[in-house]
Amino acid sequence: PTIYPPPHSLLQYHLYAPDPPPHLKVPLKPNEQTPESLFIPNDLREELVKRNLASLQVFPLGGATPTIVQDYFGLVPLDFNKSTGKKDSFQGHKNSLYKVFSNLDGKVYLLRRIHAVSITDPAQISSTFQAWSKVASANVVKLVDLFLTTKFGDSSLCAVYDYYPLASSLYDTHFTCFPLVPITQELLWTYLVQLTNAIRAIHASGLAVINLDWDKVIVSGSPGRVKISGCGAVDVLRGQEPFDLLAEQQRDFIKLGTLLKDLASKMSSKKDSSVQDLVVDDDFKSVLQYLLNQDNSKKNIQQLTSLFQDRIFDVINSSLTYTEYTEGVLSKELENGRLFRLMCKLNCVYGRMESRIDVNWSESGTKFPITLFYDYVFHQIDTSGKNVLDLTHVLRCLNKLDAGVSEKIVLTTPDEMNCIMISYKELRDLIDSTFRSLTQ
Amino acid sequence: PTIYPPPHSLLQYHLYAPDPPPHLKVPLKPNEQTPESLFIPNDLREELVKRNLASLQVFPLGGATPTIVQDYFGLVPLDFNKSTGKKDSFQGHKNSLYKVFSNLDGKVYLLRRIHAVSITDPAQISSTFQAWSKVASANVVKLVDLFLTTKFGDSSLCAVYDYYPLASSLYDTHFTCFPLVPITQELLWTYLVQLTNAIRAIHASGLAVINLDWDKVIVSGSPGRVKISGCGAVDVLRGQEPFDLLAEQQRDFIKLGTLLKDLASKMSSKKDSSVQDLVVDDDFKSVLQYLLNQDNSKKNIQQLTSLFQDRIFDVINSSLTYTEYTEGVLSKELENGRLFRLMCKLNCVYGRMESRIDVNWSESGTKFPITLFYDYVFHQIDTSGKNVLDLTHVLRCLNKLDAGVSEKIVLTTPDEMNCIMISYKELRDLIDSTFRSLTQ
Amino acid sequence: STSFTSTPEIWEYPDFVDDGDVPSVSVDDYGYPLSSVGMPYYSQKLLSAWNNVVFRSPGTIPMPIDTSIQSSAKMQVSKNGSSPDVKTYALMHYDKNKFGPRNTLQPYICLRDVRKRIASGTIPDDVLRYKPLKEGEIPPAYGKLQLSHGRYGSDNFDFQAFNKTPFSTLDTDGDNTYTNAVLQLYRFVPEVFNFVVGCLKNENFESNSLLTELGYLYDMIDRSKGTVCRSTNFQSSLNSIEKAKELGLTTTFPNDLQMLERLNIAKEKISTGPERLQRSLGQKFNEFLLTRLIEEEAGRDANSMVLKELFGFQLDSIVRSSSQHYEKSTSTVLTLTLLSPARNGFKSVGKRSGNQTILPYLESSMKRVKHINNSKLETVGYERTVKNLPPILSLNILLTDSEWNIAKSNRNWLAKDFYATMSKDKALLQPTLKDLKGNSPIFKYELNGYVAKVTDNNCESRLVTYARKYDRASDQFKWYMFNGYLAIEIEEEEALDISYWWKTPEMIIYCDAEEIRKPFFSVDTYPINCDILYRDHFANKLKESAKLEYKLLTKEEAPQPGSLVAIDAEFVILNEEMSDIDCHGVKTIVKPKKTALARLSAIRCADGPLFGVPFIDDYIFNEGPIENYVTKYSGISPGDLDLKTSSKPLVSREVTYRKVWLLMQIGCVFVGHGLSNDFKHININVPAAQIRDTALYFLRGKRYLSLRYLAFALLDRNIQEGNHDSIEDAYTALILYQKYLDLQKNGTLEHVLDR
Repeated sequence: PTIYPPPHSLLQYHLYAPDPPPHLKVPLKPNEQTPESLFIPNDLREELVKRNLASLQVFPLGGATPTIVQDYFGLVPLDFNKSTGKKDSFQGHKNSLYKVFSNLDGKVYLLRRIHAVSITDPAQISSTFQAWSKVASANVVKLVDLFLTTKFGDSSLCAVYDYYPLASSLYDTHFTCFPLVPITQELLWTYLVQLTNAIRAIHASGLAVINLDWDKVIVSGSPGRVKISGCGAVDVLRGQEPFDLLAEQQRDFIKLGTLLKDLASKMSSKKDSSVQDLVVDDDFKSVLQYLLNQDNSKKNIQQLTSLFQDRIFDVINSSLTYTEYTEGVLSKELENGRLFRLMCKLNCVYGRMESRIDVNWSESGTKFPITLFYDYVFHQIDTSGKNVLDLTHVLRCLNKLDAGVSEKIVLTTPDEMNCIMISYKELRDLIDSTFRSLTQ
Repeated sequence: PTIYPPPHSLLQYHLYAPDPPPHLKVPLKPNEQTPESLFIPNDLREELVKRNLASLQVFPLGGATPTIVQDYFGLVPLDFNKSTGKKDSFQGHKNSLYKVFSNLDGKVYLLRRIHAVSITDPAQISSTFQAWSKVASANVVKLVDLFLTTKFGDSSLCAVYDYYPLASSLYDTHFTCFPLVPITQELLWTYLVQLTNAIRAIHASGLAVINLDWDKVIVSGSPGRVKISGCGAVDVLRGQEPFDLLAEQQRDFIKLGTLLKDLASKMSSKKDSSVQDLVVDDDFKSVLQYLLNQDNSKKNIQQLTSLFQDRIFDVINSSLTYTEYTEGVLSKELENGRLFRLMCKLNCVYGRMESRIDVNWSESGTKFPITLFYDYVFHQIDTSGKNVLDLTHVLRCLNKLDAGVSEKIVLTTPDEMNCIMISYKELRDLIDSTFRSLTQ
Repeated sequence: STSFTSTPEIWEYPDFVDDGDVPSVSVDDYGYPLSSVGMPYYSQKLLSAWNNVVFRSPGTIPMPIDTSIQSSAKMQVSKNGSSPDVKTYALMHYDKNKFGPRNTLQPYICLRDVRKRIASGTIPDDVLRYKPLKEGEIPPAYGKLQLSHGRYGSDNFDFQAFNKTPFSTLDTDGDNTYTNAVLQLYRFVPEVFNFVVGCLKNENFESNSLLTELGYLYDMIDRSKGTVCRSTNFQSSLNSIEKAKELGLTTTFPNDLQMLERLNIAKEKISTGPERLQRSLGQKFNEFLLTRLIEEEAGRDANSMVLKELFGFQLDSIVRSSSQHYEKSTSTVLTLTLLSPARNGFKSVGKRSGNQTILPYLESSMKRVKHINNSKLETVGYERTVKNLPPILSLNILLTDSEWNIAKSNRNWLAKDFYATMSKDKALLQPTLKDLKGNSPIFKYELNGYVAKVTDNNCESRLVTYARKYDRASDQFKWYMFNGYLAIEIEEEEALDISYWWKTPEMIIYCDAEEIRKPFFSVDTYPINCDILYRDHFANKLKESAKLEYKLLTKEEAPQPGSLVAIDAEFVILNEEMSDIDCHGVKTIVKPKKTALARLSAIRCADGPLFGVPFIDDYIFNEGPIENYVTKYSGISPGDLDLKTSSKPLVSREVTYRKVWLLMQIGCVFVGHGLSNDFKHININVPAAQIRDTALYFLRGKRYLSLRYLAFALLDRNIQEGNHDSIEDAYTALILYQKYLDLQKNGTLEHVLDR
């Protein structure tokens, strides 16, 4: 499609699988489950759908945006950084952001265009790219490509980065995007740990962040995952000017301190408070003091880390826990996918018109267990004789069927006079072979 | 008046997006995409399927295994620890592992039974449970229940833990389970960091690990996620003997050192090598020396951590990266749950025994379109008359049904003499009302 | 007007849809995400959205698959002729009564709540209900009984709520509890009861004599008139018998029968084929018990054959092979195994098997013919014929589950009575007299009782006893059902109804119609040998250092009804209690501690020079392992009870028990402190009228006061300074009793108590 999403239709998330109204959320006993609890949590799903939408978004062509730039097409201008408008980040050059599709691998990337630059030495670009593309840290947005192009009608420097759909800058997250995320002591600690991790990787590669402020740090996901973005481009602009790496690295520490202090100061309504006045714990204050100390020009990651060792373990803990959480959700959804396929097969073999006269599907036939199993899974009654569809029952049965466990079940004929005993494994084989023979 | 194509039935929403770029696995060449790199890597899926099977497997009744123990049923003996057979872990008591289902919440847990104990004081159990159930760390397997039971025919102490399907002990992972995972310097560092994290949480709760060896540490997932398991039970066995917590905590450090040294020593073929002879880097050697130092009885987490600060960031890095990877995979599987729910509804109303004699389901009945639709979706044939199950056809039909679009389709009776024209919206309402009236 | 309609109609077309060029995808293509096909725009709630419901099934314990279905299933899975890979799953009988309507979501039961309810000790109102309220239900009277000891021991347990009959029940908290059902069964066979109890008139100190212990037990049951009894000593003797251990009859396991049998099978490592019939634990015990009793009877008096004549089936066994080989042997069996007519080699000709009663089963089991093809050429025929009709028929029933299904479908399967005669070396059985012809004597048999296994939905099982007793006063028979410590009187119709899915008879006793009407004689009918009260009967050689602290009774002092005897007993612990403890520290005693009598002292109470002088001070030897001597309380030290090392004069439990039993039987009145507990552990029920328990006289509210405290407070004496000594304790209790009588006479008892 040339336009996505179609202009007339916004997605109606609330119609998808609405969460029950809050007053209905009675405390459940441990054995009780609601339909919601069996699937991916709505907020996580919504977030992921939005990310997918953001990735897929296509704008009508027009204006000055070129169709193809180098290896990239389908440019969609992004404006989340516009509001702050600090133009000095790139030595006074105007800069724009685009979401692009890569011609190389079809994936989505972020392209930062620095307008109207004058670069003549190809080595300026290649050496910068070489250095930055090697930086590998979970807290630094990866630089994927760097080139100079005239496709925009000027000489533009383009830096291409991994794209994090819906990621917003630290500033936007806490101060402009609705709903605002309140700043907490815990968030500050986890930002500190992650940004230290980022700086560590950058410094270790013989580089400096240089552009470190709350517009250049993006929040890419929960719980409070942050990344330094936009690295590398400014290194090119610097050109052959004399450059003191160590001094820049020391400045990074101060910038980190400033960033954190600015965030911390927003926790209270006081303005321009000193470090001592901040409503943060003492450990954090001493970290800030260390970072902001102008007299210490020998700061290093080692020293810095020793000030908050304990907090690193907290980050590890929450990160490992979240990993297990997403893995858990994922396995649930993967199961649902498998089960859906399984149900497709089951439905394909079940209830066919021709089976109504086929002796194999009669009571004495080989396919009879399939009919009984379908009944057993989907047509349950409760003890009072009422029809019920218990999704947990369906999930249990189908999961066992899919895994082909050796557990046996008793399937009863409609007249309740006879039964068949069969294992899930045998059932699975039966359904599988029936399906194969049908579709061959 | 029909508009072609009806804009509202465009199937454009909730599509999966191209892979978000964090390159966990770099494909062959950027443009050479294997299906694995596009979609869920098969090993992850396989892993999850295996876990599903491991969780669901049941054991035929019989032998000396009781049917129900306290709140748990469906006991399946596990023997992955048998090979090592260190009987002294629980003060000489034999111990067995079972996979169990909980009657309280239906989930799967791991039950460790310590045979033939003599405990008479209830406080011994309740106080231990209180203390251990509060330990919250991503690297400690949570103690869920602790009780004494006679159900096994003796007086057995049972400790119930979270179950990690397919998790194997460190020892089994590296030395017995095929394929063997080779020990690397990186793995050793990540084990060190995670086990330190675990010990930190345990010591902070005023407890000691006591049973720390490579049989009691399990590998619960990639990348190299480890957890200390089996905690708590031995505390009960200790009973009212005088107990020196500090000394035990110091012993934990030495045990950690021994565990890591033993692993490291397997990296080369040399036997009984000293720390100096290990083929690990010097930083790791100094950590080992610190841990194994018998003369230092004032070891603490703070000091220990200062020896490998840098490595902690590596763990954070890999954990964050893995989280983003699973999130990325998850974003492709968002619709599975919805389709599963939809199919369940459809199958619940379709093919019921009572409908076979119900006039409503006959050719002239109001429910007849459901039968025809089921046929239309699942029992397609291709132009050569072969049965086919086209997944995209099923998805298209079900998605339109789910949304209830106004598109009309023709459903033909089995005798191919008559047909019905009906819109998805009408079908949707029909199935919805049928489902409601059935289950109310 | 040919084929065109005059009025223009609007034609409807299906929508032409362009969903794009989507290639078809196989359902097995797991690499194809389901979100590859998008959703259309929607403005209404999706059909896939779910209502606000709560699923309660997680954690539901699945109903175990019944063995009756399983066993026939293995036989019947047949290969389909056309394609060898495809199995046809044969239809098997579905018992709707048992499993309920098909595809029913099992209700969730929270085990934790059940435990809480049981721990609370509340007895349900309908605990004695023995008729199902709805189809398939197991009535509460047949259910699993709650633990009688719970958290605090069974002293406070309300046994009376479970038994409204005049007959005593047996508690369920000891060893081998499953045997109680069999013991109860024979207790209602008059000639068995009379013989076993009658044996008590003579002294017999043979160790581990089941005959003696059964005598004491039946005597106790008879005297207790409805109060709960325990078979502790019987079980302890059974536990000591090697043969019983070999057969797997003994167990200290407190759990259900199914579990026991499973453990047994696991131990024996028998491959149990689906159709192979295995005698149950109860049936094995039944056979063992009768055999043992007869052995013991013969051991005492080689000429005595009472039991053998009551039970013995004379068997002729003949082996015939086609190679003219012929063997014949004769033997006696005490229980007859009842098989289906088909298994006994009888083709049921013409008769619909569904209408049969037990009679063809019994008749064919008394003449069993079996042919086995050894090889292609040779067939061996086995023939077993019962040659007589003993007065008591003890039958072990062994039917497959499917055979039971047939039997249970006949309401009158369990015949209340029948007539039998021997004709041409073959037993003939008929429901009425007129169906029998011939010259041989005709016997009438009546159902005396039976033991049935009750199995729950969750496969736990237990044995219950149905007993039929002749009530002389009303000249009527009454039926009673015993389930552990629960007993009820039930209608005959109910007793004979075996159609319930959960109930399966295992042992049946038919008794000669005359025998069953005989009265039950208590031991008091006979002259009783009391010699042991007047002599020593040591088990070990008396060491020179041994100092006897008692003076034997003389015949002149012979105790009379009403004579006062002060006694005290000490115990050691063989096994500590077994309990469940949950994670919050809540404890439930599953099996109370097992004790053994270690010392018993009895003191003269008659005024005179010998007042307060002990006449019994027995130390009882114990050869089994003793877990705890509780020396502080018992005064018994390790080694004291060892035949080889002890410095004490040791006697056997049987000797001491007989002394106590004789004193009770004579009608002595026992004085002591905390006697009910002592008697419980000695395993004797002494009528309340014969007990003067000082612990009960000096109650503070509901709290018992210790002997030591009372001695200090009331008698100004310091006792139990070291370890307990039963002579001192018995004496102190005696003085305390006298003090009590004094205080009561003066009317100052209340005053003293309030002090």
